[in-house]
Amino acid sequence: MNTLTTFLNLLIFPGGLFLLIISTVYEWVDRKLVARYQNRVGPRWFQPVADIVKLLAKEEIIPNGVRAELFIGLPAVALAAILASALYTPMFGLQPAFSFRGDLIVVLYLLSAMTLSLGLAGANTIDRFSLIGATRTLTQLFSYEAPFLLALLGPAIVAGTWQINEINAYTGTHLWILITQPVGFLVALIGLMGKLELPPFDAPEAETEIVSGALTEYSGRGLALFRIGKDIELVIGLTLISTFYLGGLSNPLWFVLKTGVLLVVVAGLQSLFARLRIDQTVGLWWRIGALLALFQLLAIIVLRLVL
Amino acid sequence: MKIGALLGDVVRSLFKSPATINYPAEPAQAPDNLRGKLIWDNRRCTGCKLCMNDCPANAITLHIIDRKEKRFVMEYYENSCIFCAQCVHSCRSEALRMSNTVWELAALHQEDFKYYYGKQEDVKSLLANEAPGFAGADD
Amino acid sequence: MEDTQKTLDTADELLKPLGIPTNRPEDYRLDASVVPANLLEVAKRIKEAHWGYLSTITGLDHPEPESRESKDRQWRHIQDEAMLDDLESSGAVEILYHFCCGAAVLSLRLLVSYSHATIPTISNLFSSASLYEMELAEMFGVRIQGIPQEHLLLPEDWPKNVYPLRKSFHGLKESGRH
Amino acid sequence: MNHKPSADEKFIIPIGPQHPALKEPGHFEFSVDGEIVTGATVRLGYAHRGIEKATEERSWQQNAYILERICGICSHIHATAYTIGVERLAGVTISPRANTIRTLVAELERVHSHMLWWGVAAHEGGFDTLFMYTWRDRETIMDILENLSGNRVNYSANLLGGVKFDIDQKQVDMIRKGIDFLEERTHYYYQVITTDETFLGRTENIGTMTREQAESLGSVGPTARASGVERDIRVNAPYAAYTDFLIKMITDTAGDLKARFVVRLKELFESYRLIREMLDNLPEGELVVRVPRRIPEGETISRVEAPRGELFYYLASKGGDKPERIKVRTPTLPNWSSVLSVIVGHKLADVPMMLVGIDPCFSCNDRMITLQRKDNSDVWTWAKLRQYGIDYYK
Repeated sequence: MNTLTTFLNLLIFPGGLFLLIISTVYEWVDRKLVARYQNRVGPRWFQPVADIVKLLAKEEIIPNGVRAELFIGLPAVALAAILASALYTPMFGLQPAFSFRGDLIVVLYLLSAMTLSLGLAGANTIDRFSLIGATRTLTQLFSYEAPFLLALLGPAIVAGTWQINEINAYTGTHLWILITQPVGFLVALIGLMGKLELPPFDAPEAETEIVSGALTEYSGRGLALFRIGKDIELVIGLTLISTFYLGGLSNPLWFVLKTGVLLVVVAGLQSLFARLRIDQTVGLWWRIGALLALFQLLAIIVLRLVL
Repeated sequence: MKIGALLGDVVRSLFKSPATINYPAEPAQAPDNLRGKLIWDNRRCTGCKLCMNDCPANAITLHIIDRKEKRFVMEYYENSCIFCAQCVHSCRSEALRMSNTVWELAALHQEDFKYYYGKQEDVKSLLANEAPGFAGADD
Repeated sequence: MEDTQKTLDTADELLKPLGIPTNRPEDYRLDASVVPANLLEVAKRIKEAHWGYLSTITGLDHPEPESRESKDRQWRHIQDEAMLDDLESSGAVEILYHFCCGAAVLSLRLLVSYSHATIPTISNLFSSASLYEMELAEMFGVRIQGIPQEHLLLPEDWPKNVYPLRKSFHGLKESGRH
Repeated sequence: MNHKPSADEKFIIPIGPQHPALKEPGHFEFSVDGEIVTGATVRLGYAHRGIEKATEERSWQQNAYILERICGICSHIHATAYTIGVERLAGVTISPRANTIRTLVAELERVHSHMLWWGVAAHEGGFDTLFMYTWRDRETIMDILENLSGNRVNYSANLLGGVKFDIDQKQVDMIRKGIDFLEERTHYYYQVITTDETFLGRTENIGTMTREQAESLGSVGPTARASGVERDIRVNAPYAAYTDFLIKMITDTAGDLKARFVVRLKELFESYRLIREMLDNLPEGELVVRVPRRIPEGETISRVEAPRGELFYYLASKGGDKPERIKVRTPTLPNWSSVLSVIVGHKLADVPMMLVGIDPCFSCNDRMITLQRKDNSDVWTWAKLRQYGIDYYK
């Protein structure tokens, strides 16, 4: 792989620029859908871009009682982790830029690195709201990590490989895993919403309780980086679930269609429920989510032995 | 105990047009008896100053240039007016009413909210001798 | 309307044994003139009889001193000499305890002069009273024994013994604040 | 001030005056022993504008407008209490038509206030869609009020001696159409609030107040009626047109947060019925009767039922054109004392939702209640209060 194509991959196609564009488009679609569900007009198309540009232009204030290097470094780490994980997913329906055996585990690790750095960013300050936000983010991270991983392992076992683009090829040719493993799909979808802290699981940034949780102290560049990271995480989450459960992504049209439908469902779920208290989310997820995922795995293994 | 009691409404509103309008691009229609900006009719005014005394926000000052020829000037501060129409009801000669079209209160500086109602020459003469301590001069 | 009269009559019976002078300024109201000494006594009787609830406590400022002979309703019922001398020298604060039961309103009227404005608290009988008493203390300068003495509505740095709801108060500038 | 209390020492959790839950300035101090709240004080006064002092320097006509601005959502009921008192002092009886219009606007305002409240309560519980829908439907009632009076919020319908506007047939039909739509929506919301799992998780048997507690603490309005206390001034001491148009008092026995929601929603059905009844037989009569500029000497007490409970006005006049004294006691005040003493003994985690439960209106009552006070304190934020409670639940 000569340096030019890697350079191109890193910076232009599945890497930086393309991701920025597609994440703002998806954020806009998400906010517009939630608005329409709530019978509101919703933001104009360039609103997410405007937000990010405004934030980047703003001065970044470093509050005292905070370790400056961590305060500045963490948003960059978060964004880097997310951008790296994007390289291994079949972004826009095309082959992933890089692929090696076991890259599914690396992608999942990178995704949780993002939430981890968000939690650390909150814990780094002495402001009460972000301390509370940080503890809630980390509690939610631990409770959503395992079932989400199990839900993604289901199709991986069926496909017999840990490499995303091989799974992509497998799901492309076979029956949609959604039909064979519906429970897994449900657990994955709700796990994604828990990971992205979308309502009803938005206790870590409950606006009426703790202002904006771990991000309360952030402004300007740091906040912009975290916001972009969150949007890209949404896009990657949607691509992962559609590659695994909705019969793979072979061309851009399929990509847009499948992730679009998924986004409509996610936005609908967002506007349907009241915010669960953190103890309710964790209680719900460990009791129901984890068990369902385990049963799903058990069923697959048993079926494979029988068939 | 239902999960997501709002499901029907949420899905339906996806296809309904939004209830919000993007004002000011689309104008917001006001009802016909909206209490907007005060309008004074100097032909009917008798200079009794009832409106001035009853106004809870002291938004009206009535200057009497000449009582016999009924030449008055009303100084009206739209930014301190609270649009309660007490003056309209206190006025015995129906010289005041509130417009239902002018209600958008936005201006670049305070002076834009200060209106002088009355004939041109009265207003000019009032402003001409608007020397300090003028307020008491006309009574 | 007649059951309001009945409620007012029951209130009257309640107060008769204590020899409290009462009158009815309006058909739904009963005024009873009390003095600091028998205030707690009256309040306890009202509470035991479950006669309605304490709605609020109003303070009235009477700044002008009044000579004994004047027939004004203010001090007709007061006998003790020391109080009468006070009333001739300084103004007074009248405190009304309003109790409501259905449509009837019983108001206990209590007069204290500026110099001897200390009254007992009734908040251990009616717990919501402490709020109204705190406001009364702050706004009219009446010392109330038994409730914490600190600012309730006015900011912490409000100048000492400046009482805003007294007629003499016309704004902070004259009363010595910057 | 930030001294760390030792384990057995109780400590105070001060919250506010700006706290993200309620958008109005109130400062709470909960003294807590381990997990249970042992004492609660609320220090208000941040919205204290010295209104009672201001009324002593304004004429009787002007006072109606300053008293109307005590509270944003119940402005009409303040003006009604005031004008009824002044008319009684002046010995003026207003025409039945003006009386009915005044009561009609009071009921429309009750619908407006209750809808605003449960939208905000839903928002507090994180149920933003319900908040959006409720406030969208609330536009109907605000359009009705704007159409009638010419102003969306401070409708200033009252004048000394009557009302400012008349209601013609076109407006009657407009109100009727709006009320039908609102009634159908209230049925729908009643369904949602009493069945939605996530919402019940935040309201069922939280902040329960028994009937004795409610009575002895002097709580008023829907908060008291949710605990079974029969206190509704429209029924006990009917004023304005409530003597001819009778209202049924809605009570509940559960006394918890859900009961407070249910009582307020059922009250709305009662208000819709009353509004229709008033529209059906709107009596004749002129709008305003002349009231002298100088009100004869005397004093009176005017009690009305505001959306949040009993509103108490004491008016005294010395015969001038300015009042001698106007005392206002707003309904949220005793509700504060009743809820804060009920909070004592409750878990910390339920406190935020309970505070929203009484539909507090800070600007309505710039006062404070002191029940218990400890000297040492450790500074926590509102969020830490919530988190402290939530850890307890885990």
